[in-house]
Amino acid sequence: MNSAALIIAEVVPLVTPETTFDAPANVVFAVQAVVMIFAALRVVTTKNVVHAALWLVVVLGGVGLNYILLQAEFVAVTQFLVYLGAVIVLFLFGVMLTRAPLGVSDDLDNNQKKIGIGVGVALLAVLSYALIETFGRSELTFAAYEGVAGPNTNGRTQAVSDAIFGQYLIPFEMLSLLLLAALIGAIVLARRD
Amino acid sequence: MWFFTHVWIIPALMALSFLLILFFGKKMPKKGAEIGIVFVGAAFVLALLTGGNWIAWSNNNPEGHGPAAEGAALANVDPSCSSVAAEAAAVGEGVEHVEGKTEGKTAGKKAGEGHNEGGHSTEGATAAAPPIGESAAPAAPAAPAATEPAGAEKGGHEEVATRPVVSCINWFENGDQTISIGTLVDGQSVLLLIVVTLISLLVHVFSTDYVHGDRRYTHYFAFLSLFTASMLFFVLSENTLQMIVGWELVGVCSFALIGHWWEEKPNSDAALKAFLTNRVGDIGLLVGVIVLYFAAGKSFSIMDLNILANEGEISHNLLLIGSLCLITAVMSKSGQFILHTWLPDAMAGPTPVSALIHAATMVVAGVYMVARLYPVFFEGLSISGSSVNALSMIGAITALFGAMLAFVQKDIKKVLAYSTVSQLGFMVTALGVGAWTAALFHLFTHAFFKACLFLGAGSLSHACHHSFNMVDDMGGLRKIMPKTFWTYLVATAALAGVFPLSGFWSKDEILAGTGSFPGTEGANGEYHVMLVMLLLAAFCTAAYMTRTIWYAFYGEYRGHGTPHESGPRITTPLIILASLGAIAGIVNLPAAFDFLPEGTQTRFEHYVEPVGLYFPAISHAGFNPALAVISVLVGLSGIGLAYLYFFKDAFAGLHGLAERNKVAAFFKNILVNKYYFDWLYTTVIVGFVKGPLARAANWFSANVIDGTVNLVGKTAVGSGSWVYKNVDQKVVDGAVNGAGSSASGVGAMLRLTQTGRIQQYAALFFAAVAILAGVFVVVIG
Amino acid sequence: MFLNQFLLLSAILFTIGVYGVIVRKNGVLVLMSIELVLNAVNINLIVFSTYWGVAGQVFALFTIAIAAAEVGVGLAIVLLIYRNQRSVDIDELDEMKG
Amino acid sequence: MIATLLQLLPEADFLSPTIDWHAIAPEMVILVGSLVLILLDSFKLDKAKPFMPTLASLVLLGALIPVITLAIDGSTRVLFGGSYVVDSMSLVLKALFLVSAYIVVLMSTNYVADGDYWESEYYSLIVAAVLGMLVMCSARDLLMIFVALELLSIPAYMLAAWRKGDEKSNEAGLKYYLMGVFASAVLLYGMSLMYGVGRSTRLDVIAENLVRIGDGRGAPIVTLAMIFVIIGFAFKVSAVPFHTWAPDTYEGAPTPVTAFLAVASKTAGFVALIQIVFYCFAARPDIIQPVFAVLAILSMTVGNLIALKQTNVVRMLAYSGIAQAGFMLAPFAVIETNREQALSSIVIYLVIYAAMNLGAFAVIIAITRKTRSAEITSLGGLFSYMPGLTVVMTIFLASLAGIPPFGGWYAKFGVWQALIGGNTALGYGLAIIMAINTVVAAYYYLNVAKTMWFDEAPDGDTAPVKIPFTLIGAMGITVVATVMFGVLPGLLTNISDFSPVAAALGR
Repeated sequence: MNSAALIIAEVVPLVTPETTFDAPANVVFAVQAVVMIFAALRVVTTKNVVHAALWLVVVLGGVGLNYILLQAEFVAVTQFLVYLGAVIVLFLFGVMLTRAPLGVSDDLDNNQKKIGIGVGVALLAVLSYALIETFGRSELTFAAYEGVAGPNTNGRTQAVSDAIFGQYLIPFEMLSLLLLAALIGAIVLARRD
Repeated sequence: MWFFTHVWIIPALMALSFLLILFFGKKMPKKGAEIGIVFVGAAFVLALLTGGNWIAWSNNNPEGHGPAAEGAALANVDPSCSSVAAEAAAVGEGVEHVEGKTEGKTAGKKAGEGHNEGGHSTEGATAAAPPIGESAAPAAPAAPAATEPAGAEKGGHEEVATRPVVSCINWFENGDQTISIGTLVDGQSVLLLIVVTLISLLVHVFSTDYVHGDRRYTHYFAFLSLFTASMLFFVLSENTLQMIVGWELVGVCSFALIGHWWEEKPNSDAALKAFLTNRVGDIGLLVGVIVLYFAAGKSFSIMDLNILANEGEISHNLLLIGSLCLITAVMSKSGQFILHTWLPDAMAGPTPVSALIHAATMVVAGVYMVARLYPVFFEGLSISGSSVNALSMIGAITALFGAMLAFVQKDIKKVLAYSTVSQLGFMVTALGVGAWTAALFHLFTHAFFKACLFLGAGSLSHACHHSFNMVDDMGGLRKIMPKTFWTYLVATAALAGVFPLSGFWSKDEILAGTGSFPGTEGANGEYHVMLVMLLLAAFCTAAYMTRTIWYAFYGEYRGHGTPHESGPRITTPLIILASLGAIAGIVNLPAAFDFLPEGTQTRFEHYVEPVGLYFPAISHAGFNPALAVISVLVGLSGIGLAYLYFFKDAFAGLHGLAERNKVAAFFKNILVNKYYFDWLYTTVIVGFVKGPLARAANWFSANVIDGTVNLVGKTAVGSGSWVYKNVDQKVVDGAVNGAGSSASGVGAMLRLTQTGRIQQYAALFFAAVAILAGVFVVVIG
Repeated sequence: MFLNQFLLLSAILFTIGVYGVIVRKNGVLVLMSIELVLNAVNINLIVFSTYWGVAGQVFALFTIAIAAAEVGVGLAIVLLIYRNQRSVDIDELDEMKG
Repeated sequence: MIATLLQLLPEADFLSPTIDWHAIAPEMVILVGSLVLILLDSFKLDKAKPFMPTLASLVLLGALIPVITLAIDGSTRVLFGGSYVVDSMSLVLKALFLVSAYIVVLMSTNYVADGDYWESEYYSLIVAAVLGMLVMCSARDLLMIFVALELLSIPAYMLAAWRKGDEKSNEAGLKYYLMGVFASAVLLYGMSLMYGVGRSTRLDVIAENLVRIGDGRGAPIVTLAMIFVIIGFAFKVSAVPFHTWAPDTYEGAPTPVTAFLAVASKTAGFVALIQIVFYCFAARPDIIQPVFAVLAILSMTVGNLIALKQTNVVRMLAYSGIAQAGFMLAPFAVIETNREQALSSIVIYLVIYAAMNLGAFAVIIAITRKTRSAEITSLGGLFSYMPGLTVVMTIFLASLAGIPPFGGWYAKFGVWQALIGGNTALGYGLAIIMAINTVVAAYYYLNVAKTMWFDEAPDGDTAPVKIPFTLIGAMGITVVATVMFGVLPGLLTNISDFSPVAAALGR
C-alpha cells in the first residue's frame, strides 16, 4: 500500500476520477506561486533594504492568497491584517530606526553565499524528495470542511473560534501572557535610558 | 555477635572524628591531632575486639561439611540483604539447591582442604600422609567426590565453618527494588579492619611529630580520619554499590592528601594525576558492577553475586566481561602495569600518607575487591586448572617491572613506591593463580614492613632536611640514626624474603601457589611463567632494597646540616611495625610443620578464608622445602650481589661521590667487584691450591665469574634504567599523558568551530538539519 | 489541485528563507528572511487542515501571533545593538567565541 | 446598544469547556501572580521595586502549594480531551521548575539590584517564562507544547540581552534569539508535517496514526517530520551540533539568567522531548534510537573536548552542560527495550543536574562579586580567603564530575543502568562512550577545583567579600540537595517512580 494512502487515503481516494481539474484555481495558483518565489528570491537577494521589505509584502500577500485558495478565509484575513498591516510596518520602522541605507547598498550580504546556496539546495532536495516520495499526486479535496455546517462561511470560522476557546483555551491564555511579556521586554530593551 | 552486627561503629567513629576535627580541631590544644588519635585508637581497640570475637566465634562453631553445612554457614546473613543466601540457608539440607556440578565442586574443595587439615590433625598424619587430599585436589572441580563425600569427611572433620555475618538496612528504593547498605563481616573484612586501624593509628602518632608545625595541620588530621573512614567503609561493604562509594571516597581523600602541600605545583599535579588515573579504573568498576548487577539477576549484593557465580548460574561470558572490567579498576587503584604511573608520582604527598596509602588503604583496595568478589574471577577467568590468565599475567608483569624500576630511582620514596607496585603485583598474581590465602597473607605482612619502610624513609628525610634524594643527600646515617637503621634493616630483610621474617612466609606461599614447582600439586593450576617472573622479581627486590640501605645508611653523609635521630613519636611506630614485620609470619606457618603444637599452623588461612557457598572451591598448595630454599637463595643472592656491588665500592673509596649517581659509576663498581674477586681467588684459593688448578681458577675467576657478575650487573642496571627511561617514562607515561594531550588537542581544534559569528552558526545549524534529515530519510525512508 | 503543489511551494519558501538567514548580514533583513520560513510553515498547516479539520487553522493563527511577537522582540534587540554599536551588521558580532 | 448587538447574534452552540480548576491551579497562581507583578510595577513604579524579588518568590512558592496538594491527591487528571494531563511525573517536574526558578530569583536579588538593570520587569519576565515551563510539563498537544516553548523562550531571549549597555550581553541576546528562532522554524515545520501525517495536534492521536502508518518504506515524510521536531528541542537542550549558541550566550548574559537558561530552560527542553518522544514517537524506535544515539555521542564528546580548553568558568560550564545534555540524551536511545528505566533515569538526572548546576552558578555569582571576572585563573587561591565557598564549589564540581557520594554520581549511575539494562548493542556502546567521557570530564572539573585550592590568588588580593544572604540561601538549598541526593538516592527514586506512567505508555 502506498504511504500516501496510509496517511490520507482513508479520507479521500488517492486519485478520484470525479475530481475535475479546477482550472481557474490552478491558474491562479501557478501565477501567484511564480510571483511569490520570484519575490521571495528578491527579498534575500536585493541590494536595497526598503525594496526587500516591499518584496516581502508580495510574498506575504501571496501566502494570504494561498489561504483563500485553501478556503481558510479567517486565517487569510488575519494574515493580511497582522502581516501586511503590522509586521511590515514594524520592519519599515526597523529599517528607519537603524538608519539602513535607503538606496542600493553592496554591503548587505556576507561571504557565505556559496555555503548558503549549498545548504539551501541540500535542504530543498531532502524536503522535496520526502514530499514527492510520500504524497505523490494526491488530490486536495477539502474533506474536512464539507461536513461542517453553520451560519457563517461554511461554518469554519465558528469552528475555529470554538476550537480556540475550547480545546485550545490554555495555549490561548498563555499566548496572551506571551504577548504581554514580549511587549514589556521589547519596550525595556528598545527604549533609551 | 554484637561486634559483628555493630561493626559499622568503627567507620562511623572515624567519620565522626573527621567532623569533630573539621569543626573543633583548630580550637583544641593539639590542633585536632588528639581527636584523631583517640578515635583511631578506639577504632583499633574495637577492631581488635571484633577480631578476637571472630576467632572465638570461628573456634566455637564447629560444623560438618557438605551442602547442608554450606547452607547453614549462611545462617547469619540477613535475608533482606541477600535473597540468594537466605534461600540457600533456608534449604535445610541444601541439596536441592546445590546440585550436580556445584555439589561436585564443593566436595572437591573439601577434599582439597582435607589435604591441608591433615597436617595438624591429631591423627598424627604427616605432611605426606593424606593421600586422599592430594589425589583429589588437582582435579578439584571435576572430582567425582559427590559419590564419595566421605573423603571430605575423613580429611576435614575438624574444620570449623566461619560464618559471614551480613547485616543491612534499607538504603533506598529504586523502582520495585530495594538497595541496602550494610556490613559484611567475615575473616577477610575483620583482617582488614585490624590492619587498617593499626596502621592508621601508628601513622597518626607518627604524623604528630612529622608534620608538626604544618600550617594545615588540622586539615591533615581531618583527612587522615576521613581516609581511614572511607577505607573501612569500603572494606565492610555489603554490596557492590556501596563498594563503589567507598572506593571513590578513598580516591577523593587521597586527592586531598597527596596534594596536601599544594604550594608546589608538582604536588597538586600529582594529586590530579593520581585522581584522574584512578577515574579510568573507576569507570571499569562502574561498568563491571552494572554488568554483574544484571548478571546476578538485578542484585548488587556481594553474597548473591558470589553464590550465583559459584554455583555456575551466571554465564561464563558475563563473568568474564565483568571480571575484565573490574581488572581495569584493579589496575588503576592497585597500580598495576600501564596504569601504575600515578603511584610513584603520588609520593609528592606527606610521607605518613604514603605509608597509609601503600600499606593498608588505597592501593590494597583493588586487591581486596578481587578477593571479595573472588568467585567472579575464579569462574570468569577459569583460574582453576589453567596456566595463564589476565589477572595473573598483569600481576606478574607488574611484579617484575616494578622491581626493575625500583633499581634506578634516586628518590628513596620512589624506590619504595615501585617496590609497592611490585609487591602488589605479587598479590595480584597470587589471586590470579588461585592462591587466595597467600595473597591476603602477603597483604597482611606487606602492610607491616612496607609501612615501616615508608615511615623509616620519612624519619630519614626528617633528619635530612626533608630531602628524599638518597643518592645525593643521605649516607652514613647508620650510626646517627640507629633506631631508624635497625627497623629499616629488619623491614628490608622481611621484604626481601629473608628467613624467618614475615615476608619469607607469605612470598613462599605465593610462589608455591603458582603450582609450577614440582611438589606443589595442591595448587589450582600450573602457572610456570608466573613462577619464573616472580622469582626474578624477588631477586630484584632483594637487590634494590640492599642498594637503598647502602645509599641511606652507609658511606659518608652527603647532605647538608647535621642529621639527628628522630623523636620517640617517630621511632616508636617504627619499632612496633618492624617487630610485627618480623614476626607476623608465624600466623600462617605451613601445615607441613607438624612438629609444632597443634593449632599453630595455617591459623591465618583458618580464620581468614571464608567458608560457605559464597567462596569458590580453591585448593591450597602445600609447603615445599625445596622451593622455600630456592626462594631464600634467590633473595640472598640478590642481597649478595647488591652487597658486592655497592658496599665493596665503599672499601675501595676511590671514586668521587658525585659520580655515583651516573650509570658510568655503576660500571666502575663492577670493576671494583672484579678486584674483589681477584683478591678472593688469588689470596684465598691460590693460597691453598697452586699450579694449573690455581691458574685455571684464576682464569675462571677473571673471565667467568667476573663476566657473570659484569653481565648480570650490567643487564640489571642497564635494562632497569632503559625500561625506566624508555618504557615507563616515555611509553607508559607518554601514553597516559598523550591520551590527555591529544584529547585537549582535538578540543582546541573543535574550539575553532566556535567562531562567534552567528551566521556561521546558522549555516552549521541548517547544514546539520539537512544532513541529519537527509541521512535518515534515505536510510530509513 | 494537488496536495504537493502547496507543500512544495512551502518547501521552496522555507529554503529561500534559510538561504536568507545564512547570507544576509543586515539584522533587519535576517528577520525578514525568518518571516519567509514561518510563512512556509503556515501554508503547510493550512493545507493539512483541509484534511484534518480546523486544528491546523488554529495552529496557523497562533503561529502568526507568535511570529509577530518574535519579530517585535527581534527588532528590539537589533535596535539595542544598533544603539550601542551604530551598526546592524550581525556578521561583526563575534566578541565571544572559542 | 450592546444588548441589541447580542440579540443579533445567532444561537450559539458553543459549549464552554469544563475545567478542573484544581489541576491547573499552579498555572493560575503563576498567571495571576505575573499580572500582579506587572500591574504593581506599572502603578507603583519605584516604590514597588524593593519588594519585587520577594513578591516573585512568593508567587513561585505559592504555586508550589497546589502542586503539593495535587501530589497528595495523587490522581491523574486529564483535561481538554487528553491534551493536558496532570500526573505524578508532571508534578515532580513542575516542582522542579518552581524551585529552580525560586533559586534563580534568590541568585538574582542582589545581582540585579546592584547592576544597572530594569528590575521589576526582570522578575515579571522570569515568572512569565515559568508559566511556559509549568504548562510544558502537562502538555500533550503539539500546539500547546509549541506555545509553552515560545512562552519560556521569548522572555529568555530578552533576559539574555538585559544588561543593556554591555555589548557582550547584546550579542548574547541576539545570538540566542536568532538561533532560537531558527530552531523554532525548523520545529514548526516539523510540527506542521507531523500534524499532516498524524491527523491531529494531540500526541496520543498522532501516536496511533504513527503506529497505523507503520515503518513501511515510502513515507519518508514521517521520518523527516520527526527529525525536524527533535532538532527543534535539541537546540533547546543545546545538543551538538545545535549547541553553538550556548557558550556565547552563557558568557554574555547576566549570570543569573545564564543559570536560568542552563537549568530551567534546558530542563524544559528535556521535558518537551520526554513528552514528544515517550508519548508519541516511541512508536518509531527505529528512527529515534539512532537519532538520539548520534546526538548523545556528539554532545558528550564534543562538549567535553572543547570544555577542556576553556579559560572562562562560565563557558566551561556551558560546554560541560552540553556534555551533560549528552548524558541525558543517551537513555532515549534504549527506549524500546528499557522504557521505564530510561524515563526515570532522565528525570532523576534532570533533578540532580538542576541542583548541582544552579549551585555552581550561585558560587560563581558570589565569587565574581569580588573578582569581577569569570576567568578560571581569577579563582586562584580562593580557598585561602573564602574557604567555605571553596568547599561548596568543590562539592558541586565533584558532583558534576560524578564522584560519590554527591548527587551527580547517582545520576550517571542511573543512566548507565538504563543503558546497560536495555541490553542492546547501541546501549552498550553508549555506556562505553559515556564512561570514557566521564573520565575526560573529571579533568576539567578538577582543574577548577585545583585552581581554587592550590593556586595563588591573582594579585595577592585575599580580602574576603561579603556574600548576601539570598545567595547564601541559594547555595544552601542546592548544596544540601546535591549531597542528599547522593547519600540518600531513595529521596529521588521514590518520587520518580513512574512505573504507572511508563506502564500507561506501553503499547
